[in-house]
Amino acid sequence: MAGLAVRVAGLTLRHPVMNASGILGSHPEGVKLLVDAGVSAVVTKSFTVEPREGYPTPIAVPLPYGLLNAVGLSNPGIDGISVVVEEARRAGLPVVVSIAGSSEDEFSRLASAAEEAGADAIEVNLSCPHAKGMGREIGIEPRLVYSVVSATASVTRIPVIAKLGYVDRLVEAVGKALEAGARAVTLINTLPAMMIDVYAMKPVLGNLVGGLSGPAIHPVAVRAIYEVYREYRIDIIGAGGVEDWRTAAELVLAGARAVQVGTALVTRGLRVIGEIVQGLERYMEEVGVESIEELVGAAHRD
Amino acid sequence: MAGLAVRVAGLTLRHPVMNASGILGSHPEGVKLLVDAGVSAVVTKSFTVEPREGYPTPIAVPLPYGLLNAVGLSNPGIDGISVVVEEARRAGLPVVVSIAGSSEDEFSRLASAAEEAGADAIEVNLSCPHAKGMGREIGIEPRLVYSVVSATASVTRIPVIAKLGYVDRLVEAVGKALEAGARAVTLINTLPAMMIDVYAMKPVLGNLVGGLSGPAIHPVAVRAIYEVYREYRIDIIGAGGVEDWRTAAELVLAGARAVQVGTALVTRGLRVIGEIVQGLERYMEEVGVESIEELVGAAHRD
Amino acid sequence: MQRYSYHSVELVRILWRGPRQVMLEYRYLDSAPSLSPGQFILFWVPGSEAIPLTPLYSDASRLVLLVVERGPTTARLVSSPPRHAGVIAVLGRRFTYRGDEMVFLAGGVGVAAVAMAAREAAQSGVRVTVFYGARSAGELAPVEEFLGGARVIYATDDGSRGLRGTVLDALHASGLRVGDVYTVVAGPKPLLCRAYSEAAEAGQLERLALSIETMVRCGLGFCGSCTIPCTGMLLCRDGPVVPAVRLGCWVVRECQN
Amino acid sequence: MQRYSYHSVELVRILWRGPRQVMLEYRYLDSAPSLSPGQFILFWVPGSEAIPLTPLYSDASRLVLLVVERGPTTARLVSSPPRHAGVIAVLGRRFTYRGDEMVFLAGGVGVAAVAMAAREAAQSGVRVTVFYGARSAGELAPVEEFLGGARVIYATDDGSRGLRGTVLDALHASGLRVGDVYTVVAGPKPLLCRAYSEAAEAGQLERLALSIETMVRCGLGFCGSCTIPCTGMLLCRDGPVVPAVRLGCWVVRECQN
Repeated sequence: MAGLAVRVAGLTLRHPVMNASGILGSHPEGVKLLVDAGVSAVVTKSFTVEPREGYPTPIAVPLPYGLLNAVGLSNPGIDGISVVVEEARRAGLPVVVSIAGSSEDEFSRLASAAEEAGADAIEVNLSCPHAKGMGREIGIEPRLVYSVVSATASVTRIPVIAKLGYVDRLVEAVGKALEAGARAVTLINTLPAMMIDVYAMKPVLGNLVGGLSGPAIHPVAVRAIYEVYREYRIDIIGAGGVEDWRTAAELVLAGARAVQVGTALVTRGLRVIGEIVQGLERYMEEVGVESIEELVGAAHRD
Repeated sequence: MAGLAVRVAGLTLRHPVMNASGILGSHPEGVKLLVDAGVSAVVTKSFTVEPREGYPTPIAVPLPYGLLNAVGLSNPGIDGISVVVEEARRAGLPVVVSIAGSSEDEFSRLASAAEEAGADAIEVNLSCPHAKGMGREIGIEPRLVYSVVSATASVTRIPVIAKLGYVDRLVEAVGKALEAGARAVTLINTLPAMMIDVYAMKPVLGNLVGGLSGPAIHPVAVRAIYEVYREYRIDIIGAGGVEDWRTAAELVLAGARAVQVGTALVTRGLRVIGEIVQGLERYMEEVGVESIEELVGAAHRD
Repeated sequence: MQRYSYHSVELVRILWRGPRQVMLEYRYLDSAPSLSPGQFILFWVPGSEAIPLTPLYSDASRLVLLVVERGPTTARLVSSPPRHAGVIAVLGRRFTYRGDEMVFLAGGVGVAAVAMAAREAAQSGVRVTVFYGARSAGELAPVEEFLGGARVIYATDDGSRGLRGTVLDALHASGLRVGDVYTVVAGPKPLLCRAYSEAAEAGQLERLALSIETMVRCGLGFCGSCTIPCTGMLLCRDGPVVPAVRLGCWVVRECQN
Repeated sequence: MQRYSYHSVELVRILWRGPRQVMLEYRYLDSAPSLSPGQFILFWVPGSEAIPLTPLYSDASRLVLLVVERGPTTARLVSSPPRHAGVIAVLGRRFTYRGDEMVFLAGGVGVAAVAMAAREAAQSGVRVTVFYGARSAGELAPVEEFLGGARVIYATDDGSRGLRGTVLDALHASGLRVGDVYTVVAGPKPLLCRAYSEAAEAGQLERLALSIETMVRCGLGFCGSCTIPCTGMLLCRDGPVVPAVRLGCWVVRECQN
């Protein structure tokens, strides 16, 4: 599987497929399932400083083309980071700790705790609202992206990955993240969405509104990665509706060096990781490349 | 069908289902097909001042959950408005003329031409780029939304409808549109997207990137309408993945007084209008309301 | 194809009311999920939350639920079942047993957790006995029609119906110990613990399965809230009916022996 | 279920080359569309555009195309067919004829527009004759294997193969006039116009269909670019094979009589 080995965001991965934050990465048991599923790195649930129960149920609604969720950043808080990191390190896998703060200070604290716990990289969740921001997510404001990433990168030596949704000024936000010290970006997070049951005549999610993930958002993810890679030849981790080798390859061709699988782990099961890896191997043979790195951003060539 | 009659944006419609801009509304032949399909109003293709050929093919790619398109605003130009409007008026249907300019002046000219031609309302396409703007669409910048809608509304007495995509500052943009004289808003336009063929290793669209429509974007449309209606009790026309009575009703419950059908006219055929209308009638009987207006925004009630 | 789906449902009738319990019949308004025995749903009460429930019965037209009041959402369901609700399905792992004989020990609302399994086993030719217990006769829900012809033996704490005692007492009174034949137990934790203990002492853990309860939030296997303590299992993926041989650690933690 | 779909294809081989023509065989890399006679595809040449083509043949494994150089994209296809390409399908309206006998008049690349229809009719028991004409023998593509056993009569302008003359001359030489039996005509506009004229004079328009050509951009029926002048029809919805009885206005506009 040497051909699938890839370096991204300072991590050395035996293949490019990891889980997306929010899928099974909040407790050791879940991490073990991810390890057994064959991910090349473990991405944790987003940790906040204080423990969070999360939003009232329903927190996830299956749709024909994806998943609608409003989990509410349920997590055990900053003290829960180490036991999750340990489980991943025990399995010999790189671990990316996702952090979500409502202020720069919180991001700094979480970053330090993640580094102390032994994280190999930090993924900054910019899709949560900022206490002093004016938008639904930090990523909307490039200057907030700068200050949050800076607060994270300035207190730690491990690589910082900025995770963004498809915001209006995405390329600008990525530029700010890079200026502030980000080593890479993850694109994209969920799209703002909701569902109303027409008989009950009410929103189904406990939080009323939430995020859409899965196949429905894949074409948006492709474009986000393509547009950012066109502007910056940086390390991109692609996420958004990856469910098989083809959707994974599409993100790589757009410019991603690695991909995250979220919804498909839920709807298709844990075996999807192995299926994607095997499919990518066959694909690489068919198209005649020895290393997947030769394919990164290939769609940009004439 | 009295129960389905609705007033929106100054239009009196016998039922709430019309076509979305871009579907069949650029030539008299297409308008006739829309009329025969039973739409309650005809929405034209977006007219620009100069005729536009549009982007190179492929201009539309069918996906499992929707349509990816980059037509490039192909249209016969300002002189093509009247023959399209006449065809709709001949059929006795209200006609909404969609206009797309790259400057305020162009919007004003198009608005006047539309009014002169006998349009009943104008839909301002804010998802095209502005000559002096800095974003991929006018809608990204609330102040540009204001100036463009103002340029449109100030030269015409017929209702002006502002059509927006799901931009970061959507509620703010709607507020600006209203301040500038918009009578209603249409939510939402397509989502930015693209597709790369993994064998050809190239973007499929001639324009490389395009807009995603259809079922994939429906949950995003529901949220857009819900969030705007929560803030402003205004006339909203809902668009985004409407393909049957349930998806139409969902937008109404979120706050829309009427809906537009785009992709489904392509993927399911012209009969979809009648199916939605009949389905809504049955639904209203089942839930025991006499007028669809009783359901507008019902999801906001406790 | 799709593992998970959402379904709108409408109340057809209230089948039965007991003290702090209700049996409800809903119908699916569009498509219906295809539940196998052992599997469960998240039932969304608009205006309240979504709670995990194993249906007494579910097919293309009917959804029958037995609900006991345990918190605000179940209290709402019991006092004032909503006309319209939502179902997220299909959650959990299918449970199948195809030996000659099996027994179910169902304490209280635990009978809902095992009814479809009992029915399917009985209809497949397994000799099935369901021991169903509650505090008194008034709290025994009329579940027989959903058990597929299985034999039902009642037990009540106060003796007002069937044997005076627990379902475990009733099992013993019938001449059996836990693990003599394949046994599935659902109900309050002390019952699960005692059953485990009995099977363990007889060296018959492989003939026992317990219906576990945890908090359930997403129901789809990604949020981790339903982790069955100490086992590495997620209830919404691997349960709720879990073979006893996998529950040693859980028992040590959860049962005061 | 889905009316339209996108398919990746890979070049298998070049079957034949003629002057400014090529016959190509592609295979579908994932799923294949299900084309009926009369229907067409948009064929995307990466780096160039997507052009409308009626396949000579299309099934789950093979896609056979006859391409004539008419613009930059077809020139690219003819000179250097891409190893990988894309197909948008299924466009247009199915054409079926089930009488006893029918003829096809195919001028030049028009033979591609009618091959699948001829094949399907012949295999369904209709007595089919295909009159296939070109300027000279070298420009006649080897299409017989795709015509399902239909009788083929050739015509060349220079007489280098078959009758010296047009396919219309060949029809007459065989003793028939347009409209004596059901006739489908595909090829240059003058051929369509003459055929229409002949059928009209004989009062046999209902026994004639013409394969129309327009610009095609979206192919899916919403952009309006493929409007067949004067008829109210969209080629990608209603064509390309259109009954002559609907083409009266079109003929008046497009044919100089």
